[in-house]
Amino acid sequence: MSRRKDNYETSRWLKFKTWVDGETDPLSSGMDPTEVIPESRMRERRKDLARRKAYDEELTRIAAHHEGKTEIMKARGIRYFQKFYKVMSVILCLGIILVLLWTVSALPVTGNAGNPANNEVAARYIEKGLQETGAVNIVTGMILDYRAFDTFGESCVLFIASCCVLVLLRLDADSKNESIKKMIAESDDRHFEPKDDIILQKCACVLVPVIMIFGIYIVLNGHLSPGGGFSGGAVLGSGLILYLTAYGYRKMSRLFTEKVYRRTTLCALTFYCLAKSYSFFTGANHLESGIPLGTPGAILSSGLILPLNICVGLVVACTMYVFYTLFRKGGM
Amino acid sequence: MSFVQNFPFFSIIIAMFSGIVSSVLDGKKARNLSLVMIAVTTALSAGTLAFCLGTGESYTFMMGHFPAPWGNEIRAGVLEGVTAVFFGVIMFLAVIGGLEHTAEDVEEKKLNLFYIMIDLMLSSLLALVYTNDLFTAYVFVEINTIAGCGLIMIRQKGRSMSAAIRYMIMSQLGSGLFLIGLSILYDVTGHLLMSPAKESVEMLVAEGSYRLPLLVIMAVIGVGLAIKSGLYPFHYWIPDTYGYATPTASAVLSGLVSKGYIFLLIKIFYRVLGYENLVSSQMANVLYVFGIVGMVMGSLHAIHETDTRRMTAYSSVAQIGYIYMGIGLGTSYGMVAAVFHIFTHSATKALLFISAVGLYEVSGDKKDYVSLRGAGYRNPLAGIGFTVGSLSMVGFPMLSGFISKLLFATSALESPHKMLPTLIVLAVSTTLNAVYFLRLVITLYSRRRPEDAPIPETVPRKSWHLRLAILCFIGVNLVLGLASQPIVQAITDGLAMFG
Amino acid sequence: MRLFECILLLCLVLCALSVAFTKDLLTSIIIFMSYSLIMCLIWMILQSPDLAITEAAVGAGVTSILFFLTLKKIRAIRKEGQDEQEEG
Amino acid sequence: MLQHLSLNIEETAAVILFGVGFTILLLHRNLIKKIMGMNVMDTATYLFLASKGYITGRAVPIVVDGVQEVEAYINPVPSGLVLTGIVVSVSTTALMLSLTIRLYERYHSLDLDEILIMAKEEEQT
Repeated sequence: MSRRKDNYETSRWLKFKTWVDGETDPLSSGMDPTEVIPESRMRERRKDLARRKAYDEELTRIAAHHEGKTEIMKARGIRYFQKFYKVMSVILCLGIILVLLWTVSALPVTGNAGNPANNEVAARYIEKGLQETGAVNIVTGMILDYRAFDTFGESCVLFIASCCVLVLLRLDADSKNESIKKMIAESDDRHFEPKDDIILQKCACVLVPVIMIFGIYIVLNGHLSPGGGFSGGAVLGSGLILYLTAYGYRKMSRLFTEKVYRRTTLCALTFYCLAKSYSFFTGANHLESGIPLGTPGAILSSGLILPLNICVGLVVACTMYVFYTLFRKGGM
Repeated sequence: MSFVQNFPFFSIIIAMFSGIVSSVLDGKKARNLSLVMIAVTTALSAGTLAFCLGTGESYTFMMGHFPAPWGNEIRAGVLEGVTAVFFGVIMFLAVIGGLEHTAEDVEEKKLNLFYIMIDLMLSSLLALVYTNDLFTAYVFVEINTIAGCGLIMIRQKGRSMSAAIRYMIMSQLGSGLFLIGLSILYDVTGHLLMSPAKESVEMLVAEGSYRLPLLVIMAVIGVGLAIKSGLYPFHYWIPDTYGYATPTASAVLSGLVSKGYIFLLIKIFYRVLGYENLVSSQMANVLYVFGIVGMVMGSLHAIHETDTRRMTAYSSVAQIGYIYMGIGLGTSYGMVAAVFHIFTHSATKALLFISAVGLYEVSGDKKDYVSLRGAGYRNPLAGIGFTVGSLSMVGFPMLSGFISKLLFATSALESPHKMLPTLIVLAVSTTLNAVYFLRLVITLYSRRRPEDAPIPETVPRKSWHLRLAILCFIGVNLVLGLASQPIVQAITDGLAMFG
Repeated sequence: MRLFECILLLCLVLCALSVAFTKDLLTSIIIFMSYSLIMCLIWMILQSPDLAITEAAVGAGVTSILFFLTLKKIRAIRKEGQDEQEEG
Repeated sequence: MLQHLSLNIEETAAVILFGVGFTILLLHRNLIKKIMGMNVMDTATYLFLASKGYITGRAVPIVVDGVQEVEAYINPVPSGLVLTGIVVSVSTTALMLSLTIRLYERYHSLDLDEILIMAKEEEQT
């Protein structure tokens, strides 16, 4: 017995367990000297706990002071409630899973060609998609032509989400309000990371052009090969983010400012909106749209799909980059 | 195809487009654009309504070059037209009524973002009303949710931000359930458009196959949208959300957003799953029970509240309970009553939130009963507005609430099993409503006592916007109360077109 | 191929559960990232390369970056709070 | 039932993931975990949807060599829907994360219950 106990101190299981519990960090060998020294980490944790405890006591004290016993009961109630939470969560999880599993057992088998989902709708997309939309990639043809209204709604979702993030995180750089100035100073977290890191810069030097070209390729070939505006835009956005982390805001601001962002998004979304409105309008009123579809397989083909992909790509790339800068320092 | 038939499509696109353009405008221009846009879309919806009333039937509109099972579609009929006009009017008045407060609560440079959210909110509401495609509905539900979250947290106060994240969490739970219901539905029917999906559902029901999945679909979609609209056991986010947002946002959220989801739910029940299947599978009874519990519990919570805005929010929970009770009655009369109550509630609740603003202004921005004592004398018009709203909620004759209660009662008589509980609960709930609303109204018109804390002297704002909005809201309430016959007729016709 | 898919799906469930149970946020973000990558492989097996590309770029890329940034922000705020406490 | 589930392993996994994600989103106290749970739930739904389009032995829906028989390709509809869904979920994730940052700045806590209590107290003082 005692031997086993001795071993347990150094066993892999304990290490694994402490790692899972978040008490130690397996990567603690000096990647980030300020962050992961276990001592400081533990201190931080203890302080956090102490703060929380103090807060709890404070809460009870205030409660006792103001309202007497009922508030203490309430605080105690919250604690009971949290225990109740754990039990509830397991029950709820199992309940949902069981009900849905029961449902799944009554659903048609995956991969069967005779399933109700594989009906005339999919058949028409496959059989006539190439002639009707001009896109070799049937999925792209479907989302940008047959079901374009959904996709337009989707880019609006992205647009409005970026507006909401702007509301929350944007800090006005030329504001005269002192508190906002302080917030700007606080939110600049660049001094937590190495400046002008030579390894990062050299890597970025090689990688950024490749990433950008890959992104542009995905966007432009959206109708010919897997991909399209959204995935390509995300790749482009991550290229921009890499450039920014390597070279800093000053270099980036030569290329990309808030004005550029606003104008790009506005132009792309406006074009998207107008183009799709035109095609909806002509479609519903049974008019000829007069947009040539070109030879399938060529890069300049499939009517509006290519310009729309470019628009979506631009919007997505800008939005992703803007998310990053807003999260980092609340502005561009 | 006549040109008028394009109007629903135009109204959605115009709303979206003005949202997109607003991103480069400054606050004032964005505001004006938004107001113009709401007026134009309301006019377009009115045109659609007139057209549908003229021809007496509904029509579908292809979004693109491909017909029904392949491309997207929207659909317009009498009920859609009425709802769209109504939503437009309420939105316009809510924006007008809260103009000053919006300008105060929102940072100046972010004002245009607020109006972007209003624009996109309206476009998504219109799309939810007109849509004939389930996946389009999902996408626009998401736009609606995100815009709603934006409207709540634009005030940037701690309480409103914690309310926003709570709202977001609950809404995401709802969307997740809705989407998985949609996936199962797609799996068993193979269609996403409502009309072909309904055909397949009918076929499946006739064959008796996939009975369990259909039941789960109903449950999951129903629960998902019920969470989003705040039915009783899922109502925890409502008081914070409505209580701490800026007035326009409170009015829009309580009056329109939750109603948009309920409208979508009714549409899905009628146009996809089949209302008679809902009734035969007992799901209607479940909704009925939840509705009844919500009616009583919401009112009880409201009586406990001392903060009047939270009280109004809790009364929303009770009113949502009314609507679900109407859906759960299982008769077409019950459904007419539920749809009419949607209109009643959104007009009345928006009136209450907007006129309450006028009362808080003259009470030093305090929201408890003591501070509001005598506020009805200090700001007479807001006092009258609030009184009218309260009386309407209680069910005073001539006002809209009376008509909807009457409709609920008469429709309860049609269904023998549910007659007694419905009538009892209606009576109990009306009494409870009267307790808390009339208490507040009496407080508003009682003399201040000498021991009350003095009110900080505030210069009463000469805002004609607020007055105009309150007057118009009172007008809408009276119209709903006095000229209810054509509206009820239109709802009945519209529901018949759904089938 | 079927076996491989089964293993991947099992890994997916394990990842989701460990996201729920790990205490350290950084660890759980990394696990979440691997969840996205596994999802990407599954979509490749399900013959949807469009989804695979999007998931790799968005789920494993952008979403994870946003999570990391949030964590970083939170640590920066926490550190500032500590400095103030030590000074005071 | 079990045999049927073993034929439907994708759906089975998706449903389990959905349950796990739903529970994390509803009942975990840490906000960042909640957001991850939301993502897990969303991707689970997408997995469910995408597996509906899969047909054994058929290829990616990209027209190769002019072959346009239905028997050659899988169902393209679910892929398109999922593509739309992924965008929605990344947007909501970004929004919720930014809300989390703002709330942490104000209350120095990631625990939603604590945040709500503190917000209530802040309002009262």
